[in-house]
Amino acid sequence: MADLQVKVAGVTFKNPVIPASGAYGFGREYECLYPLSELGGISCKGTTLNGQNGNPAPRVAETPAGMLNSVGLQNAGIDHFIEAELPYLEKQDLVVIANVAGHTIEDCVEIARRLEPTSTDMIELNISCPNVKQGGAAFGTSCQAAEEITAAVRRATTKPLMVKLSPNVTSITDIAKAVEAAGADAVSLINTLLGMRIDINTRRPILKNNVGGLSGPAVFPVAVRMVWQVANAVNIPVVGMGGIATAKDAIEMMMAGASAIQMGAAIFADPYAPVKVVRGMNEWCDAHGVARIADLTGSVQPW
Amino acid sequence: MADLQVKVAGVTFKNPVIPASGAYGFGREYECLYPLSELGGISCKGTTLNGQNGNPAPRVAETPAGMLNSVGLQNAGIDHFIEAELPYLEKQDLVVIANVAGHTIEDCVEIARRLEPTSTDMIELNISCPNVKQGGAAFGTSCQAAEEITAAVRRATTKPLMVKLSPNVTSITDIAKAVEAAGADAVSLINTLLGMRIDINTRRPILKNNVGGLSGPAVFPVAVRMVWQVANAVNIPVVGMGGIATAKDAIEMMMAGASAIQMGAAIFADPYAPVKVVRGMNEWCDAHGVARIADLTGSVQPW
Amino acid sequence: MSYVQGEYPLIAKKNLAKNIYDFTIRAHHLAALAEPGQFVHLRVPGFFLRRPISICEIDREAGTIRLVFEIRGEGTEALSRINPGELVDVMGPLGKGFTLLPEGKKAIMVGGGIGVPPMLGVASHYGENAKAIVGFRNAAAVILTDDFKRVGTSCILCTDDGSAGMHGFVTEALKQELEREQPDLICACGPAPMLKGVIALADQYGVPCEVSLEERMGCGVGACLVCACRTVKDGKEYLAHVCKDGPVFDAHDVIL
Amino acid sequence: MSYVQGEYPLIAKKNLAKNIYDFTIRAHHLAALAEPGQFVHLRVPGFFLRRPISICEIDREAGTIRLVFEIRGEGTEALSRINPGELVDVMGPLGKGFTLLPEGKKAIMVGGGIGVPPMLGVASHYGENAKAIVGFRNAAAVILTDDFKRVGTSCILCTDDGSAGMHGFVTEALKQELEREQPDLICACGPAPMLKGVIALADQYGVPCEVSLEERMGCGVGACLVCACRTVKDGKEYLAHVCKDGPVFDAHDVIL
Repeated sequence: MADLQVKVAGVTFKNPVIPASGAYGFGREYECLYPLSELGGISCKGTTLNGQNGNPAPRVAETPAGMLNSVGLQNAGIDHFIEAELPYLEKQDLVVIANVAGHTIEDCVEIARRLEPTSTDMIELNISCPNVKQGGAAFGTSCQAAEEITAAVRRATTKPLMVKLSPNVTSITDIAKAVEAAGADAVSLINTLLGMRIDINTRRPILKNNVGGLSGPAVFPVAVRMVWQVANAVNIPVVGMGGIATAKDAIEMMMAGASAIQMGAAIFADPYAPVKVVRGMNEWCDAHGVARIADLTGSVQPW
Repeated sequence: MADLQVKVAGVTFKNPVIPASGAYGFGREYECLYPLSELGGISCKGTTLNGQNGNPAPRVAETPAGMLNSVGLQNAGIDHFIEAELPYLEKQDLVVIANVAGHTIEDCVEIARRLEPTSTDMIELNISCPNVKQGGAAFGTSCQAAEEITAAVRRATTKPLMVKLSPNVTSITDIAKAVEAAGADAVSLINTLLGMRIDINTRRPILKNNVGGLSGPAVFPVAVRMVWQVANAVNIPVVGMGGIATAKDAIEMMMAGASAIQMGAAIFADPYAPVKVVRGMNEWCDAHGVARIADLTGSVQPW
Repeated sequence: MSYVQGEYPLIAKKNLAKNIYDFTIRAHHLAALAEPGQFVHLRVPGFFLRRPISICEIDREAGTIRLVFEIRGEGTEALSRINPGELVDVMGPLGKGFTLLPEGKKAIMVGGGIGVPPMLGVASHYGENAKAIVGFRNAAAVILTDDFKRVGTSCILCTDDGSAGMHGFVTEALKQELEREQPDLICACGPAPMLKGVIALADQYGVPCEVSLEERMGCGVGACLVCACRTVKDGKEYLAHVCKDGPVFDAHDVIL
Repeated sequence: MSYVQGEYPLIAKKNLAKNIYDFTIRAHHLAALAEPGQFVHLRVPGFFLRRPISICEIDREAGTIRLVFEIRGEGTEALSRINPGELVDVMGPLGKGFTLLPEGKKAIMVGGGIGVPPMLGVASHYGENAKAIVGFRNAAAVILTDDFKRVGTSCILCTDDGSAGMHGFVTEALKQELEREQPDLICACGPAPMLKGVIALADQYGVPCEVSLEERMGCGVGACLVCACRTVKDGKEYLAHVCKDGPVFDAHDVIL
């Protein structure tokens, strides 16, 4: 039994596996399969200040080895999160990461303020949602905007602050450095790649939003590359995600530079995927003489 | 039998299917399976001024529904292309597109000059190769650099000039508009997405170049999105590529805005893929009452 | 919320009509949990997303569920190629089924096309106290009419072209039935125009009505929120989710 | 350059040793074109890239080829699960094989591990005028020694741990043979250190030598240029391609 514990921005996770924001709700839908305490943490569904309905359906399209979604941050608002979801999650013995997705800097600051007195372990600031017009990815594709919003939320919270980055940029390392300079304690990446599918019979985009975010195994090599680049460019920890489906994928992502990993789309294919990854990582470590899984982080030796 | 003919930048292709640069050599390797004249055109292997060996092996890694390559523009130089390959291609009854991949603006200009008196039908200027350090993608990720190199080559050639764009940018429409303003007659997209895979047993990147370009069905939704965005942003034709494997994919790409399509990685899985796509597109048009395949271009109706 | 996920054997397979397949899967625990109107979420090798398929019949004693589905694309085509003896990756039962009224209450089941299969499981709850009104394009597309009779439910068959049963839509047959006698509940599944017609008639005759909806789905359990459908909640429009809040909704709550 | 691509039936399958599988595929035209040392490129359902597998034996009369391969990853693992009667998507024959000298000439085949199978096809050309020197990790990994005898070629078996045959590397056995008698050609396939040793001995004894290389491959026909290997051409280093310029190279041309 390897030591699976990892630390990200001062927060200890019992293992490196975290369901990603938007893919796992608040965990309730999976508790009949396994206790949430088997996971290292949970990144909760992205929360705006007042809640919103999101985009019209269809909001999902299948792609080769992946999927597009255009949910558009449907959520019940930060107060509902604090009153209705957090008390449940507090009892589950895993790290609770609140995902903050305001439309304006002011919204994000206010959400962070409301989270400040709560038991939330960590804030993940989403500056990369491709599916909302205001805010979302707009913050994540400019260094200056990314720095401003990060600095503002930084001032509003004493909680560990992780910023979730968009891959739809020319240089993700520049964005990562900007949010590091603005006081982020960690970065998480990658959010989804912007994509589109068309129903050739109706000649209509499958998604009512026309475009949506690509996730699933298809994007894994892009995610590994970006995590590797960012981990080599910043001094704060990186939480890696994007197409992880197996324990081997998770190990590859950690070797690229991730201190912990998030899983999203893979859970739709297999609801047990996160716990299988925890077990598989442990077995792999045992078989390969790795005593502490944290030692895998950034252990790739480039040519 | 539908009318499969399409026109791109004044050049008539008997059908919209073109093997992509780097995936098909100069066609010789497939002539024992079918005559090259079944294809609309061929985008030849990228050619530098003096030729080069490219990157060390391994240069390929498998990914979910795709592959990474890091060939790095191995080629025998422009003179060899003109003397040894072009005479063969001239006889094959398909549109011959020379792919120009210089390390400097001066190189690209010189290559274009040497192509000027030849039978080459069209020039595809590659400003997006992710696998070479000098030049390559460096030109393709800055509007100014893209505009400069396009303008310089434009002055050096009277041939139809198509510029091949990188998807590894924040705004591909801005790059497209820049090359249009500089005199490009068409754009082709997408080149590969930069990715990485690691062998977790050796803890080494699988590619000796560490990173490489992702292609194959995995990237198809990203390509469709970018073609749709670019086709709506510029007034020059778009040649679409990125993960096309079937006739339905090709039709989807045309509906998104492509006037013709290129195929790359799919040919490695099935060497007959390009001719199957030609036949499949014809059958689909017949089954759906489409008399002229060119009418599909940009026919998607967004919501 | 209680469901299972695992690989279960396909023990029987039939081709009921062109592109319509009938699977019987042995999954004791799943069958014990399932209620009519719920669905299962199937993984098809080579495809990333699961496919939601409504449950047609539940045999708790035999520990089996019956699924009748249509080939609509490459995923369901691949699903149809699975053979008896092979395993199918099933998640379920999922979602909310139809209300099952106490013994003696009467119900009408209305199904259109591939919306007919889920009505069979509900009909078997009511037996002879139910009446099924089922519609298909033409005689060649007709399925399951004998099965309704087997569970004791009389069945009015309609076809769009009149090649079998009544010539016309199920709504016409429903109107005739409602004129004659009003049941305690109408349950419906089918294309949106049919559901709209059914709901209008239910309103007109003051009969409670439940409809089963469909939408492109992700997780199947209410976590990913992709399968949104427009509903009314406390007088305000609310995007509910077919997989968890449905697939069966009170007719008054849905905006079609 | 002449090859075919199609789906051909797997007509026999054996498990020769742990993770080593033996496929016989019926593909008349392909078998008619194939030469020892060439390879085929197999598509495995669920995997994007084809897998290159060297041809072990060719039976032109029966119209079959024999492939002996090792499970190295998920792709070859999936390949090994294909059963007799099923079809395999094969492209081939591809690449350049070994030089086949005229009757009466003598050759030594040197194979290490999964480098042994391609040597069998070459050996069968020379029959008793060939000698095979084959090396494996241990007795459990030994394959094909009886097959060399069947084609008339005597076989010297070496194992790294001495659990079968000679204790030691194939290069030691080769040295002893070359001391005794020098053949007209040495043909070798195996890991790079083994090939280096064989080439050094061939040079020392002045015997022409050909080696078969491997590299991660893309198209398999020389179009995509991914499978580069370092060679010398006109005195200058040149990146040749295993799929088209090889897999068999003159030992003097390769840089290992």
